[in-house]
Amino acid sequence: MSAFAGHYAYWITIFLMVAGMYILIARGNLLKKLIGLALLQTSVYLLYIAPAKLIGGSAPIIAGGFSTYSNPLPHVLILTAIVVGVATLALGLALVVRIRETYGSIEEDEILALDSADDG
Amino acid sequence: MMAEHLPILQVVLPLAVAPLIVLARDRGFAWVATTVVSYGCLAIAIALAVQVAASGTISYAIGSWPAPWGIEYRVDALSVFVLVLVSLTASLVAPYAQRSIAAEVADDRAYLMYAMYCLCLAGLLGITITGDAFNLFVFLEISSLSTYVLIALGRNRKALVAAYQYMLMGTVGATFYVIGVGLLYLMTGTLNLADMAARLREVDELRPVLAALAFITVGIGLKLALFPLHQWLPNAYAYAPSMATAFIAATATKVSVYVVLRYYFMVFDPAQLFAHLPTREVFIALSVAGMLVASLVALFESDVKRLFAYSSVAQIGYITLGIGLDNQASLTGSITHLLNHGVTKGAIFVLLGGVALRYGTQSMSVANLAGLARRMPLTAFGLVIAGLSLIGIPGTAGFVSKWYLIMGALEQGLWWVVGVILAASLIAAAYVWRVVEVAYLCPARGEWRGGEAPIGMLTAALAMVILCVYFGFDTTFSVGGAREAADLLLRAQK
Amino acid sequence: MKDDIILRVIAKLVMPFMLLFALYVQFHGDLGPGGGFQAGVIAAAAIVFYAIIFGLPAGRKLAPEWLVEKILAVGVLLYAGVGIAGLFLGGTYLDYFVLDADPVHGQHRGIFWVEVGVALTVSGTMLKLFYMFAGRGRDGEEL
Amino acid sequence: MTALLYALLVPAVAALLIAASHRRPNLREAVTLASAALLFALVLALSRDVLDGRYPALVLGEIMPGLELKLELEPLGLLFALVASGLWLVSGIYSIGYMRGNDEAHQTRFYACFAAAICAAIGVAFAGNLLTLYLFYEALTFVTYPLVAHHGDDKARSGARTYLALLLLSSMLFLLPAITITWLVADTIDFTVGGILNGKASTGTALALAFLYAFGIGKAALMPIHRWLPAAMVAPTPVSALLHAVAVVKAGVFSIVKVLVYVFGVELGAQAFAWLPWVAGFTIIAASIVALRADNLKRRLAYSTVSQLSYVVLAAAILAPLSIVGAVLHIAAHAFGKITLFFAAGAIYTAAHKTEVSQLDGLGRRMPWTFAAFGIGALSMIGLPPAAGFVSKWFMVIGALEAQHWLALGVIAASTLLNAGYFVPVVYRAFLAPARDTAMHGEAPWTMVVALVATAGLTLSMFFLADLPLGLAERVR
Repeated sequence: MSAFAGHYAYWITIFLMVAGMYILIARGNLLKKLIGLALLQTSVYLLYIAPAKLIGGSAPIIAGGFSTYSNPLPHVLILTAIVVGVATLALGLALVVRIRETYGSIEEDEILALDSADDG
Repeated sequence: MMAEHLPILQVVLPLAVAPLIVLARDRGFAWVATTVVSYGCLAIAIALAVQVAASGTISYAIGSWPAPWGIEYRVDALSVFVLVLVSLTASLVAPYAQRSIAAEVADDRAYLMYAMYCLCLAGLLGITITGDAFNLFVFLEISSLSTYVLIALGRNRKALVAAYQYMLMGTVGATFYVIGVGLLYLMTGTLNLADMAARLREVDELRPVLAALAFITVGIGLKLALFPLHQWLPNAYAYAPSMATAFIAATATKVSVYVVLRYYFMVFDPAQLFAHLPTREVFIALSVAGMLVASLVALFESDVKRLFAYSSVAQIGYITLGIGLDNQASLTGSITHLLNHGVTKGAIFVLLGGVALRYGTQSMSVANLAGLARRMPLTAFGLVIAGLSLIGIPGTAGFVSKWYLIMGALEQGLWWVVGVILAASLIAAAYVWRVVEVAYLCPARGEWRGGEAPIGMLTAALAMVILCVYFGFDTTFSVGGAREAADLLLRAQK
Repeated sequence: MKDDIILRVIAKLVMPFMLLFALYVQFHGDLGPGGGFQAGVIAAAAIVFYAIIFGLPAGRKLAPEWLVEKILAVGVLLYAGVGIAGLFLGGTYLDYFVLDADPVHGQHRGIFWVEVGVALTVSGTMLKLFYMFAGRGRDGEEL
Repeated sequence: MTALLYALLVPAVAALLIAASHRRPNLREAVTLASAALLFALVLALSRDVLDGRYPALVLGEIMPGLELKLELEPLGLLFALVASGLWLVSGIYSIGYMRGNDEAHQTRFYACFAAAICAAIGVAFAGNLLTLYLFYEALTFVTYPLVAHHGDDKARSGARTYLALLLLSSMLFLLPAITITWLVADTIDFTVGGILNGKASTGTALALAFLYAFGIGKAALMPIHRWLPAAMVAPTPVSALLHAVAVVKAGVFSIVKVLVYVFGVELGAQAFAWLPWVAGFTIIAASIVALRADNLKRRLAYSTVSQLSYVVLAAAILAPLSIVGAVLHIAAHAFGKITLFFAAGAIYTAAHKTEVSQLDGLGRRMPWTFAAFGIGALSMIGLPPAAGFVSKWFMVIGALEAQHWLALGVIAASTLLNAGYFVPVVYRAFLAPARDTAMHGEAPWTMVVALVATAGLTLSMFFLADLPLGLAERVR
């Protein structure tokens, strides 16, 4: 298999990672930044999960008739990572909501303008 | 019977108290519980230090699953040093929290603040004590998430934006870290750090390992505010509630430095990796740039808390410089500076918290401090002493670490680095003196509610100030412990 | 939406099954896919569903916010408690082997209680998040 | 020898007591005087041991592995300590008159910092190694800062800023690296007879270290690091007296002599510091010329200090046995003379509110005691008998002759003329020029007059009774 097709999971991982980072950096909307952050985290899930799958392997629950199992550890890790991701996202959204309430905007440049107006 | 379980109790104690606080929803109880748990953690940390000194590294298998299959908690000379630093700061800040939180955080949310504080403490201690790469990530996120909340609880609305920005950067950092760990896991098939270190030496394909090194460095670099990844820090420190600032400034970045130390010296194989990448040079360059640039920014900053926040960035430069110089003296200096700067900066922010309380304002400009010496003489004097420690005047804690860093640079023959260290100290003298001059020589003005800081706050602050001086004269613990740790790191490197 | 008769009837019918399914997922976690995490989310979803159909005040009456917070805290404490129980029975933290004379049985017992803790925590967290966001109007006043 | 520690603690405790008794000025001043007397007695008691050849030492603790906080009293330090503690007593008496006479603010801070400065100076004098010396040296900078900035107005702040900036700049950029390098090269930083670098440092290293030390010890005010001294003139006069005669500048030249003799040793020092007489000589002449042109009396005295300090450096750098004696003696001689001059300047300011030399016409007849004392101080500065300055200059000249150091001889000769050039007119104007105004005032408050007469007396007596200082100075090697 070619380097591309054989490692398509990695390519997708890299694409998600870069896309997430790009959104995070390039967008001024606080909500869109969070979406970028979520994409970035998703890429990590894929990075862990994809190599754990053995072709032909079954779910790692011992039962008759199976000899190859997929590695369960990455799934557990990623479950934890997902929980962390959810918590981060929830917190981020909560912050955005509160920012919207106090500043009346979720555009970064407008918020910074309001802040410097405070100082001036 | 409990002596052998100290490593886990170190983390579980604050972790379990956080839900108790939520359950009770009572401010008074929350404060008592937080204080008790902080002192408990300190006691455990000291007990662990004694154990480690007596019998060497302690390994604790969670759930009786032996490493490398289960999660291992590992206490050695380095981690115990950081454990003591974190819990010491916590136990000094906790009693101080009562008045500070009462003044700065709405009553119905105060209990939340304490719960988050406990979680943050648990996370930081967990990062330090765990011997498992992924467990470390989880604790990193526990401490980070609670830190974001702590910052967002600040009164100024800018606190929200600061917390948001820190959250973005912190999460990117943590994600990068976990990507690095993922790559290492792919290459070695283990998550136990000690096991990983052994297996990494047998890995032939270096490229993924180099990528992992890069990801982990940048990721943790974000968390430790390594120049130029420090953008989140000034606002986060400036707008967080005083108690949160004091605690975070003294501990959070230090623990991240610890993670770097652990990975660089005890996981990666320097013979393989540092030969391929100019890691040391990069570290030295970034540290030097951070020391100079951040100090200069601090020199022209008008907000006091931001001024000292930038100073933190510069001081972190000292610490990472020691890593880059990579010899016994410089590492001793680095690790000592973790403690010394923690105590110093903790003292400064604790004192500023008292000032904020009495001046009734969150964002203080330097000019507003005019006449501080008349209004709050003890606070002002404490600021001077802590400031001297920040500069690195002999007889204070800051001097000791600076001495070792200079020795380290001299041993490497890097004369210009010595010059930079000293120049940065001079700039520090200039910005500290801006504050001192205003506090002592300018006539008082602006609003003031009268009196010194409340006695509880003042005691905590002065205890830290006294530590600043104490660690300048008696370095048995600070340098002694740091030296042990440095030896450990250098042994592991061989 | 509480005026829509179809939704109301369906909701009342479906809710018990949702909760039951949550329990199934919870207790089947020993044998197949499932566990406290999923169960907690499903249980929380049932309450959220109820609150969406019958309005937030009704939801708050069913599962008040203070209760949600307590559930959350109790869940964490349960988890930690299992770990500490291991300490007192002579093992290490989260050591399930010592929870029963028979180590395999001990594993079952340990994982069971831990999963209960997880379910409580997760459902509590989910509801807390829901209230946090649902409780805010466009201009920040509480609904 | 815990007496060393007591001597260090007396002024430190005094500073605390003074701060504590800020509501009761009389008690506060009593504390100052009592502790000054006690300290002087303690140091005097210690001198017997030193004269007998026993050098008391005390290790206070180990700061870092191998780096101790160590006190050791040797003849040079004893002389400095004697001067500092003795003049603390006198200047304490003087300050009471000055501070009350001028109705100064922040008097408690003044007395407390004064005591702290003496504590730091005693620490410098007793330092048994470079680290201890550095510790107290820096402490001295910081505790004198509030004294310099005493008035708190813009002028005082900017002067104090220059003071602090230059002293810190020099000590951090040069002195600290010098100490670390010494520690790396010699493996010890203890002051040892014969030097510790001898045989360990290469010529290049020694030369580099010599530069670092000479300019790192900014308190010695070698050009171009002398700017802090005139800048510090914004301080009240007793402070100027303290800075320029007793604690600060003396700590500077003391450190230089100490480093020369006990770190480099005579042989290595002679090589490494061969360039120093040139710099010192230039400083002497240049500062004297500036002093000649200065109309402000305190500024004139400040530049005179710069030049006089370089005498000590010059004599020490020649490193001939007798010139070292001269250098050591000059530390004491200049202290007595210069403090008299500053006291007189302060008395003039308090009584007549005059600050410029050109305003002094005829003042001598109204303030005879003050100007008589000023005259004696000036004699000492010029180096004429029967004043202390003559004794030290005598040894310097003999030492320079012995070493055949013609540069030094030339500089001393030229500067003596210049000194006369800027001091004689002051005395001349005061006594012989006709008075310009008719303001009616007499002498300054009596405590001030007593103090300045006492220091003038000391200046004279050091000429007639030079045994003790000479005995100590001859033991320095």
